[in-house]
Amino acid sequence: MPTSYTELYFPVLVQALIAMGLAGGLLTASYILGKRVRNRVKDMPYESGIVPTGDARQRFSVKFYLVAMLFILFDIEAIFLYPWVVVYRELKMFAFVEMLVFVILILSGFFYMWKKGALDWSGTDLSRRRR
Amino acid sequence: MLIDTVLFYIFAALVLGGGILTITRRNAVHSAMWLIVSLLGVAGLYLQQQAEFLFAVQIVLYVGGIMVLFLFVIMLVNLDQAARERQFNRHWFVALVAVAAVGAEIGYFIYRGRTGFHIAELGAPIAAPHALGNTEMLADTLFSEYLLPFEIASLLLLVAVVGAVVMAKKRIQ
Amino acid sequence: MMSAVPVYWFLMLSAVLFALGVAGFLFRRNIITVFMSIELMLNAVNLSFVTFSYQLKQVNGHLFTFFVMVVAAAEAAVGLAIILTVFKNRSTLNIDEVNSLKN
Amino acid sequence: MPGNFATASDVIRFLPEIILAVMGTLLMILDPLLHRRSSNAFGHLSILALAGALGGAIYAYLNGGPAFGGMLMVDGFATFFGVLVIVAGILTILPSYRFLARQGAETSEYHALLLFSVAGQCLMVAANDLIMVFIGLEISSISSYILAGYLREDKRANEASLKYFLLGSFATAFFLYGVALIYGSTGTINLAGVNVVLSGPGAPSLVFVGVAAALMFVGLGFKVSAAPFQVWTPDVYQGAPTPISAFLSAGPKAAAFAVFLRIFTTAFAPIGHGWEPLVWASALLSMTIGNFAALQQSNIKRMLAYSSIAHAGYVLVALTARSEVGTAAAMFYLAAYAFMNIGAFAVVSHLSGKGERYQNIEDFSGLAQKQPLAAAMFSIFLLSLIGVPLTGGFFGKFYIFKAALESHLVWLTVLGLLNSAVAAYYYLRILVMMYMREPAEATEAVEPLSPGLRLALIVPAIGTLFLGIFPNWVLDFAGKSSVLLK
Amino acid sequence: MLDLLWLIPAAPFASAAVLLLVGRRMPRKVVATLGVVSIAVSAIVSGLVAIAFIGSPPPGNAYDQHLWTWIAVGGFHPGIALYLDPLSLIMTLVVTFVSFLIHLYSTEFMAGDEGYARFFAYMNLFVASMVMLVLGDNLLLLYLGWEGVGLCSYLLIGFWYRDPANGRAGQKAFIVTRVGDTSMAIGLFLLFHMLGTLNIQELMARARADWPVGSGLAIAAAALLLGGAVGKSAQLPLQTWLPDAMAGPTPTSALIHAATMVTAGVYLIARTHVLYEIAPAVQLAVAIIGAATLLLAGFSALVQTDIKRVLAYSTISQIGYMFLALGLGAWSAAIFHFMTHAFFKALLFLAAGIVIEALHQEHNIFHMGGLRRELPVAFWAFLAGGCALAGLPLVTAGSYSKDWIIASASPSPALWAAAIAGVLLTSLYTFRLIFLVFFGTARTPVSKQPGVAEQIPVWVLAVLSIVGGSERPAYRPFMAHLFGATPKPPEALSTIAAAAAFFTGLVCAWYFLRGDAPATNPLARFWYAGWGFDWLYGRIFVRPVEWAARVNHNDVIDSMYDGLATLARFVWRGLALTENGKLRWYAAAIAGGTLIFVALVIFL
Repeated sequence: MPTSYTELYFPVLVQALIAMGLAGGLLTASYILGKRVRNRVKDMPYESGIVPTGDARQRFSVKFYLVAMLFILFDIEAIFLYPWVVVYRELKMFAFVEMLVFVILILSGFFYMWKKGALDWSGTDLSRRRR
Repeated sequence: MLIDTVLFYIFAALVLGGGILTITRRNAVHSAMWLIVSLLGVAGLYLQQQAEFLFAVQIVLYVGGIMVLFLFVIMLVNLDQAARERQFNRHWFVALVAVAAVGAEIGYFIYRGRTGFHIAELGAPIAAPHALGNTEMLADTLFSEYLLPFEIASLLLLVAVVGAVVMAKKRIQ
Repeated sequence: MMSAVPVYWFLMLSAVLFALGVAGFLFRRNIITVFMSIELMLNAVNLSFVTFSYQLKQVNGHLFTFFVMVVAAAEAAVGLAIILTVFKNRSTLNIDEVNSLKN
Repeated sequence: MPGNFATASDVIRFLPEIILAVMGTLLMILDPLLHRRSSNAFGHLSILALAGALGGAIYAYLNGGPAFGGMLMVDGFATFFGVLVIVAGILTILPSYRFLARQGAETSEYHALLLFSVAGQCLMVAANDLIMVFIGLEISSISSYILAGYLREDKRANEASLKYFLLGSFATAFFLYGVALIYGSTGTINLAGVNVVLSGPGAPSLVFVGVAAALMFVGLGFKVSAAPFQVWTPDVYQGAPTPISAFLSAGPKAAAFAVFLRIFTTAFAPIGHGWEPLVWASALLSMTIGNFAALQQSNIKRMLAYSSIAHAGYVLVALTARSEVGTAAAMFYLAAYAFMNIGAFAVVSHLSGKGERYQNIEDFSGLAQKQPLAAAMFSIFLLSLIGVPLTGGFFGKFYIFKAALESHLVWLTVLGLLNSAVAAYYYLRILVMMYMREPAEATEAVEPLSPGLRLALIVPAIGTLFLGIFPNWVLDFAGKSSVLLK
Repeated sequence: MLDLLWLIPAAPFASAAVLLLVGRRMPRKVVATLGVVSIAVSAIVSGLVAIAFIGSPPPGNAYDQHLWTWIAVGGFHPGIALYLDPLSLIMTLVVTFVSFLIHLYSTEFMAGDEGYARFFAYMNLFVASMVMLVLGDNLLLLYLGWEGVGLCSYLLIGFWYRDPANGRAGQKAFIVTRVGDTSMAIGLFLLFHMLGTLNIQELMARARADWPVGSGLAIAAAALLLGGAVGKSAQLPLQTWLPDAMAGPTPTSALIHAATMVTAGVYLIARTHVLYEIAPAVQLAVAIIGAATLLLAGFSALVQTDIKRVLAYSTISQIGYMFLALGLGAWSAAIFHFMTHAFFKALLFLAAGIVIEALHQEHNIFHMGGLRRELPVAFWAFLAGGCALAGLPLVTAGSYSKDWIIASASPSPALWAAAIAGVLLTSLYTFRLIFLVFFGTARTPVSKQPGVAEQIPVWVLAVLSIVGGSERPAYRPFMAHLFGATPKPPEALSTIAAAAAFFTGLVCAWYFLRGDAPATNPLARFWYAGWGFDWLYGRIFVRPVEWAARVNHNDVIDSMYDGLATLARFVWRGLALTENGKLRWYAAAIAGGTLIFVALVIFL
């Protein structure tokens, strides 16, 4: 039985350190060993070998952003669910109602985004279709 | 005990190094990467102070959520242009002095007031066994005392959703 | 069970991190990096909270930190959306070029 | 045990926030489902929601007391400010109908965000725990950030939103640092708890709590635009849609002041002598900077922003008094200020035209000839802002300076009076424009007063005059509530 | 009958509100009727009230009408209440009556003006505020009236806004009086704070009971109130706004800037005379300010070329007399002079208005002349008013009131001499004006004769200017009760000296100040040739006068206000720099502010 937090999580730490060390080591190695060429072509975005045309800004689409937003939404919900699970056995109905209210609110946010066309990748968003 | 101290130094180095590099790297992507390093360091310090739930949240929400959002945005805007820009303002020196003053002030103050932190006997001690961690206690408190903030947090998220959509969606004519 | 590391080291670290955030805010040009500096500041605050909470043997500080994180997420979502809009309208993220409102 | 944390009475005391949140969510969901033709319906709905919240707030007051295990405190103070922010919300919506239609903007999200923002402010004013203060503040602020940039094609609005957001988050970080220090030194974030620890034996050193108070002052001072944290105000007020500028100057400001008063006069009361110099200095700075910067300002929204800074200074004078009379004076003043300032902004919004072209003081030339009603109402607001007797502004100032004198702040009073003398100059300039100039381009092009706008002008005018002629009722209530605060 | 008191401010106020809101759409006849009738109601009611008051004086010789309680919080409950005693009765009577005449006059004078309704609205509002100022029983109402008259004055000076100079004059008036107002507001707060009540009568009673003679608080309060009075009444050093205020329409000048508003300062000091009695130093200052102002303004009036500016300086000078009287403790004399001055100065302005109107808005007295036959109404009115102003002994009201003041000054030789010199100056500039305008050759043709609405007020005022002084025997005991001390009876020496000064001035004016070439006149040539009197005169008299006039006319004090404005602009520019739109600077300001705040806490 470990006696302190440090001991408890020591294995985790070791693993994390190994992972980081490995990644860092590899990167450093490639940095040291690899040849560094800096020119325009090298700095260009890689588009499957095709020469990029136009300004990067033209490919700008906020849908990516909205999806990331959705991700955050559910991320937070998941995080709240974790402690909820811990106490659910104790609180039963009460906790259920609490979480229900929370989830309904979160879901209405999701519904809103969905209806606003955040998940619509067909090229036209809802608002346009409606017009 | 020694290992605690050593770990503290390691994490502190991560936090500070990451922080410094965040605010000094030219490239926004690099800045974000170093910010992640710094956040991980902070997460480590959380763990060291028995806040494993926060440790998880820090990694899942902060690193995995917020920083992803940052990186998305950096990718969406014109990276080349952003990278080419001179990152520092001419007045950086003034700012640096001001910041050093703030730091010195806060540092001095904490140093002076360090004895002030030992009136700790007010709160209920964390009596939970180590193995359990304090997540259960935290959950208990969250769903009783902090019930209202918890529910209200969903409202906050709604605001964020509406706000992000309003700002980011295309204009309907 | 008390950590061997004195409390105020944590607090000092937090203070320095906060100062770093302020510094970043004050002399970065890229709006996104400026925003990242705010995240540094928030993390400094969180670190203080956790330290105090540990010290006081309470979970209130942890919960506060937790809510700070949730709020930070909401703030980031909205803030980055605002930054995107600014970028769309002005094609720049240089903080010094966003100064059309003035005396 | 769970029963202790969400009883029926808790829910009743939380009624206004529930109504606002539910209606806001409803508006949000309805948006994609309804047709654009019904854009006015959203306005009606949100006024309905606010009216419901108003009723809810009063009902909650009648069943007042602490809620949710001491997270909230529904007392006279909370109700006073709750009603104030709700009314500010209604008065913001009234001129928004025409404004949004003219700018061709969507209405549903606007109103949803407004409702959320008001809900956040209601939380702030009732909060009895720093975490509720923080979350309420953030709900209110994040909605405000968006609302400030709601016209997202407009570069000025973008910029206002960005500045407000970045600086707001910056200031919030300071506030949080202050909260952390309070937590560290007292072991609690409950306001009553903090008070107990600070006034009990073995209280932490003044330096420690003082620094925490100073840092929290930064965050709150930012929200109420008190110097030296006022820098954002003119830019944001100028760039934001005019009804939103009105809202910012009334709702969030009043709510932040409510928090200010509650924290500093309850939790931090035992260390009053420690923070008094800060508030003193900030009050003086705000008044001076606000009034002098407004003197030559030609953009009316900026001018009103500076005036808003100056008025924050006056309220801080009341806070410096550190007495119940001072608190009551601040409450009364904020109520009067909400009316007169929203009214003034409503006139500005009426005149500004499409794309908010007309924002200069010269654009008001000859308004009295074209629309005597608008000009007359604007005059009432301006006279009240000056502090001419028979208007709410006069009594507000009078009470504040009375309270300051009772606390022996003679110098601050004298300087405040000198300041309000300076202020009269720039308000009167607008009066001169309206009554002593020939109509100009803007006034020639001004559209007829819509019913909503008419209401948006007349209601605040009646409010302003009511507070000036029959201040008794409100003062009474404020006086009683300021005692309950303890 | 006394119950009707509230109607005196209410009638003009209601009329003003109606005119402001819908006046634009009303026909002129209705506007004029409304404007004049409302004031007539006030005047009649104040007449009735006066009869009732004098006929059966209420207990304590004062009547308090409580309308409603304004606020009641924590043992503090000022009401909207009117207070009538001999002082406010006299003021109210004069204000409403003179206002009525001037309103009547304005119906014709302003007939061609497009802002007809606006004009009457402002004027009515002014009367309502002035009456409120006079009748208010507490400091709040007094302050309400004080601000109200200031606002109306400001609006009316800038009434003809097409000319930007007029707007500037209005702003100047506003700024300069604001300096005084602020001082007064601080004074009122001080009184309220120290004595704990807003009721003026109670305040005075408590001041007398609590403060010993010469106590610092009394001196401070009295001095601060004096600041307000000096600003409103255009006394040294805040006198510069009044001549510029002549940019407003002439009825405005007559009503606000001659007869009523500018004497509000006199009223304020008379109302709070208890304070000055326990602060003798300040009372002396009042006398000195009065004496200095009456001389300085008299000199200035001598060299003015604009007819209204002559009268404006004359007003300053006459209010200087009132201040002198106040400073000497001759409260009744000051109020008496206020009354007679209201009559004759209003008369002079109205007559000047007729002249200006007749000569196509000509203001320069050197372009006038010979109007004696062309405009007989104006001439006789001017003669009556001028004689009263200069104090033609035994006949005119002005001489009675002025003699009283001079007699009160006799204990102090310097002030007495100043008062006598003032009479000489007054006589000089008055007759210079009359001779230049009405005698000699006509330089501008007369295009319009006054109509009935203009003539009636002029005749009524002319009669009052002559016989108004005979009320003194009745007036004195009436006021004596109020102020306690009985004033000195007129002395032979003062009367004779004043009379001598008057005639000297008259003669000198005839010989030296009648034209631009005094040498053409035989007596002057004789003096010049034979006795070198002209040289002497030039040395002793003209040069100093010219110097004083020049110094004052070049606006030494005025430039001080310009300096203030420049300072404000400078501060503004500095502040504008901080709002440079750069987010970084804003953040730096916030961080810097935090730094300073935290430092304050740590190191303080």
